[in-house]
Amino acid sequence: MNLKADSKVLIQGIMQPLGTTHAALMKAYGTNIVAGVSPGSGGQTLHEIPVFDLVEQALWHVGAVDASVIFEPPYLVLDAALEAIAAGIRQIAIITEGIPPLDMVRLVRSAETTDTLLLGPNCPGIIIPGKILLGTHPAEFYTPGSVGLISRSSTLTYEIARELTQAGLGQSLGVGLGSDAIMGSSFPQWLQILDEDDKTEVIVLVGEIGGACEEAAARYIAEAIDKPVIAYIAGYHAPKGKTLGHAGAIISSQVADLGADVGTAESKIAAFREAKIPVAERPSEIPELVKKILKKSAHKKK
Amino acid sequence: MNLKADSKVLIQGIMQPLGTTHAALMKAYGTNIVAGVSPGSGGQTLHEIPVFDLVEQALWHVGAVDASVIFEPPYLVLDAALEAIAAGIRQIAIITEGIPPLDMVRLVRSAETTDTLLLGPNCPGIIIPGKILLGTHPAEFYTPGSVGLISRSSTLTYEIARELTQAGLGQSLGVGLGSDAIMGSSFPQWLQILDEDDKTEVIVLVGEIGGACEEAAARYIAEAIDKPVIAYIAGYHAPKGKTLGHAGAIISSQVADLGADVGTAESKIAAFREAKIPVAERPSEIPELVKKILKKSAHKKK
Amino acid sequence: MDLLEYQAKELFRQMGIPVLPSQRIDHPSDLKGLKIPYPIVLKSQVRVGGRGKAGGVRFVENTIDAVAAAQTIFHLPIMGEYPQVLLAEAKYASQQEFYLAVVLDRTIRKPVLLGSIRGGIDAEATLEHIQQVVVDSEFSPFYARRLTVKMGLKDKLIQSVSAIIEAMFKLFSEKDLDLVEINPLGISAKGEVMALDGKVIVNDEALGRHPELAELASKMSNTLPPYMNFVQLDDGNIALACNGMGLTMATLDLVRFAQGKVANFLNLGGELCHDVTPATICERIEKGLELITRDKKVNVVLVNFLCSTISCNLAASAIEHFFKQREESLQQRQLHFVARLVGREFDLAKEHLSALRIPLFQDLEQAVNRAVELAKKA
Amino acid sequence: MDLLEYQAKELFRQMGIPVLPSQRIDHPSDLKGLKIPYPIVLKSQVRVGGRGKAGGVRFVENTIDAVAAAQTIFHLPIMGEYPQVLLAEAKYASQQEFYLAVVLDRTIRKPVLLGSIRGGIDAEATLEHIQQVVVDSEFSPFYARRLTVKMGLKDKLIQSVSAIIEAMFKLFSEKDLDLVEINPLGISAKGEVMALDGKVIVNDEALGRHPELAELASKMSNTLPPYMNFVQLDDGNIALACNGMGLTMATLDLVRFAQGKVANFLNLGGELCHDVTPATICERIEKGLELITRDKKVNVVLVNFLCSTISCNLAASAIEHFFKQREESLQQRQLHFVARLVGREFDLAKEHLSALRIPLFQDLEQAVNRAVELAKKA
Repeated sequence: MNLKADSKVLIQGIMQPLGTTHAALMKAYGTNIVAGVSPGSGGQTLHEIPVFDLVEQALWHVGAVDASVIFEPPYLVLDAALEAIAAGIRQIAIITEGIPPLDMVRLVRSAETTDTLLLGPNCPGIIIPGKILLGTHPAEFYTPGSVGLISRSSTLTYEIARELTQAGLGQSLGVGLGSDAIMGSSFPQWLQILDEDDKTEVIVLVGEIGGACEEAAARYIAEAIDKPVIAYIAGYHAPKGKTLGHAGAIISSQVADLGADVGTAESKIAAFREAKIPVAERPSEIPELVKKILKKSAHKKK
Repeated sequence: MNLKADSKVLIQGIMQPLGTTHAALMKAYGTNIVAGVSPGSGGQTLHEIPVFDLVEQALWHVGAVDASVIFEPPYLVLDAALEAIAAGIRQIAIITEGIPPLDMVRLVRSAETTDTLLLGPNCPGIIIPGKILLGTHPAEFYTPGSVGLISRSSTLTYEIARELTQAGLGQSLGVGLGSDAIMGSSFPQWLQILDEDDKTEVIVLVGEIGGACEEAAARYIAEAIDKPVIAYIAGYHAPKGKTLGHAGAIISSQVADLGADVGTAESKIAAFREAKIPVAERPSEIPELVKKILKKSAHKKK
Repeated sequence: MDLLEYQAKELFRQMGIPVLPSQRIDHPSDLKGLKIPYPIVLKSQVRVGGRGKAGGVRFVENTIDAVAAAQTIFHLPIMGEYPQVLLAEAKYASQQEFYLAVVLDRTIRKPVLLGSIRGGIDAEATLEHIQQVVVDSEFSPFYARRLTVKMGLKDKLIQSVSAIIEAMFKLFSEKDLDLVEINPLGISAKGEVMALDGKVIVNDEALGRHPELAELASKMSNTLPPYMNFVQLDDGNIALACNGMGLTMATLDLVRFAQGKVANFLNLGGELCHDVTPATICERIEKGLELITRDKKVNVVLVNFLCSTISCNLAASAIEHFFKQREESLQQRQLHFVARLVGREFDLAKEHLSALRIPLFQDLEQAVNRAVELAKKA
Repeated sequence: MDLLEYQAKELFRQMGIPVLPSQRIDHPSDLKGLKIPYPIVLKSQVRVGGRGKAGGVRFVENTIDAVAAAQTIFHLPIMGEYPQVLLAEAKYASQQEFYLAVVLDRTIRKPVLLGSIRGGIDAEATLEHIQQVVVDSEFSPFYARRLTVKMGLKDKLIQSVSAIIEAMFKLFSEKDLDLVEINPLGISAKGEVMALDGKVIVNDEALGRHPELAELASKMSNTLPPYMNFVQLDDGNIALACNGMGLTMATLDLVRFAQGKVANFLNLGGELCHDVTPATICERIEKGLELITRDKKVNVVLVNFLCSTISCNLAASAIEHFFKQREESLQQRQLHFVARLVGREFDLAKEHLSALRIPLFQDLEQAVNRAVELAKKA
């Protein structure tokens, strides 16, 4: 990830209701939005942002950009993202929800070949409090600090950020990976980014039930992450055997399901415990655990 | 290109009539054919060559191979070649004719991404006289020597090889690129290979009418090839305005045709003359021109 | 969305996957116009598994037996589901039965081909012999052949089964499916292949670009948009409505930690629809409240709404609008509301809701505790 | 293979590309059952260009005029080609006319999208404004939008024209086409788009996997397999049959250098068909000789066959078989044969052919010189 306070940002789908709303909020936060793209609306301006018909065209006018945030309707997202990749953009956040999984399969393949950092879909994007906002994180819940927050949720991420902020714990970065079946980027990628980030002292990982990516994250943390991590999983009391959320949309058939336990909160919590990662039982417990860890490491530093 | 007398060669489509015929001839020439692939015929042997259902399976049994020669029916060639690429084979010659151009577009894209040397389709393959034969070149027309022969034709290539051999001029390499609209590899690629090949002293380029690849080759030779090249183009008297051969199958629309002259023998010969490359008028003139050049360079060496 | 067997087979037929002659039976009397020769199999068309063991599949030799069997099957619930339709199908003599499937593997983010030479109803045996091939790049038929060879097939079966897998993959990718499964694929003594039973799960989010599948979907009962989830539980008296799945789960957990019992819960959906507006969000809140209060066991409704696109006040006014329209019936039922909102214009929201005597909290745990308290009193 | 306009438009219709209401007219009397309201356009369905200028397109206002115009068009050859069918089509009021095409660029080995804001019959103006976009990777709609922006389109036209290009590309790739062209694409005053004329060239080698296109092709006259090429020239008395296009061209050149005149030439095809056998090669030789000797102007037949798969002797026996079956008629016509064969068993071949008094050479130029000599004597 390569984002600074003055990074140049493009918004694709800026004329969509969601794009229009959040272009204004992102700009108000201070994000350097240099252009918008919305085919058929080229030549207009929105919130003083020039709008173009093509990504290519936008880049001719404003030069290379550091990232694109996509708000296009679900069936147009694949094309918009491929257009951004073809134009050389290597950091892309897809906010829109409802993207068919097979579109993501093709997009992920293209992102892998071109070494593109892909975030989302169906995600709130990235916020570096006090610096830059790419997506829908509500600014009022965040404050600058040293807690790195990674999550698969949107509103639950805001909730946790709010808990931290209210407890006096600012954030170095907040990122929502999206809770769809096929995600553009994974926990390990962002754990790595936070592990290397100078501002981050402790990482809070917020998971959901379904899938196996929290289990994989727990193993990855044990192996590769030096900074302290605490985890929280929602859905401990979720009824078993029901598919919940987008995450459940892709189910394997009974036969394909390799172990029925994978995907439950129990399985995820057990994986974290095995990796010696403290697990909060409820959002309000997170700030307590973070404080404990910060105290410990402050102690060590002495 | 990386081929030696003992290079390990796989034949895909070995149970096809064309494959069966030429597997025997290639083997008789001394080519180290280690396995054949023909889905549904796994477990059999043909000309003492073990036959497998999958490329992957063949490689488990015989280890990595240096090249694959494909004789599968036209609509199965794309899949066979992709299978070879997926199994890590990086030199592929496609002999079969009749492959739809859009299959080649997809295959060329895959070959480019994986850095695979792709020859053909609709081509006689490669012969290094006295060492190895990958394809259909009739052995009796070739003899080892120092003339590198590159051509788009099949039978015309054999004709020229025969002329050279009869004139006492052996060949370092004979390669037919195929005369289809979409070719797996181009003149520049093979000119480069021959330019770097120690055995080759002079290069004979045999072109056909249609397309623009001889024109492009002429420019490339002028810029990048150090060894002497002589050219021959068949079709000086071809009626204008008719599409001939597979090469003509892909025509651009009238509007798309960028200059009506491109593709004629005149255009190609003019391009060679401009690049100061001697052009033979008839096959029998080629050995004369080659001898002249060899004499000149022998003179220089003294 | 799961398709019924006969719908799945119609897709198979379109793709050139061999299926037996069959006929859809909407009513036992349809069997009098049967065009397939006896003996036939009658199969209950339900979405749940285990119909064979439950008696939902019957072999019959003549019309009289068929009509009787059909009547029985129409009145036989499988895991609580009654069939609306039966499928009458010719019999097939398999010598072997395979399992084949195409699914998406969410971890590696690629499609996977699955196959087992032990198909049929014995899932354990199937699983024991299961083989898989990951489709790493754009699909090409060699992936299908790889699977057949891994399954241990030989000679002509390699090509005939590969051809089926190819067609399954084509269906999977052209129709944006979550699953295509053939179980069993029957293999005759002559080595011919036949899809004897099939399962297709359609991806709900892709329905918009497959009108032919959307039409099938419209006949089914689920009317919630894909971004909403409603789950009815067996007991409890608290109903939850939250926005976002993670937040819904977190709230559910907190209610349970506080010893509350949940009757049902609803995720109202996040706010990442490309065409979301304040008006559509308010609409969702009202429709959501309507849905969760239908259950007469419910005494307490807890709304946990984290306002980002809209203000707390707008969310509150949606609750108010719902409340006022049904004020009388809600009072009769002695239904208590507890709201938790965070975001802009909290104070305005508080004013609004206090007029309705709905307690409003900013702190989630306080809201949960109040809801549980009220539920215990009820 | 070029499709006719009405066939191309049928494909457009299947892809959702808007075309005008139209009706195929096989006979002038079909116009009495016309379902399109007048005024209409009647268009000659020929493969060659320039039909507009030649009078093959007529506007008519009523049935009487239509029948008369149809009779005229049916009897009007365009570049020597008579139409078998006319197309009756509604009129359209274009405000602008664009040119759009999808082709393969053989040099860069990628599909290319072409567009010009000056479509219609003025090819020079079209060419002057032509824009192109290379489809570098797997197609995605942004390539189509790129073309529209390069063409200078704005606002809603960007999307409506892009949608047409997308559909054209889908057609191109699903049906393995060599060319899809819409010229002109009419733009109405309201900004609606309409494919007014279209051209589709089908790839002959891909016909085997497109049965619906192969059926159209089977109705057309060309019966040669794609690997063979037969070209009839205007004068000359020598017929050539060679194997391989390059060898055919080289032989043609040598005949012309020797002052010979060629009546026709045939490439018998190379030997790289996957299912080629000695028997099929012999068959090709015989069929080829039959084809090139149909032309009564021919006095000399030169066969240049480079034998790799089969022996010279086998090739010679194919010539012999052809010769013996038609010995009488060939002698009546005083048709001379000259053969050039190289490969295995040359001496056996020589024996065979000398019995028929067919001179056989190993050296190509000697064979050519003998053929030209004989032709001059004739």
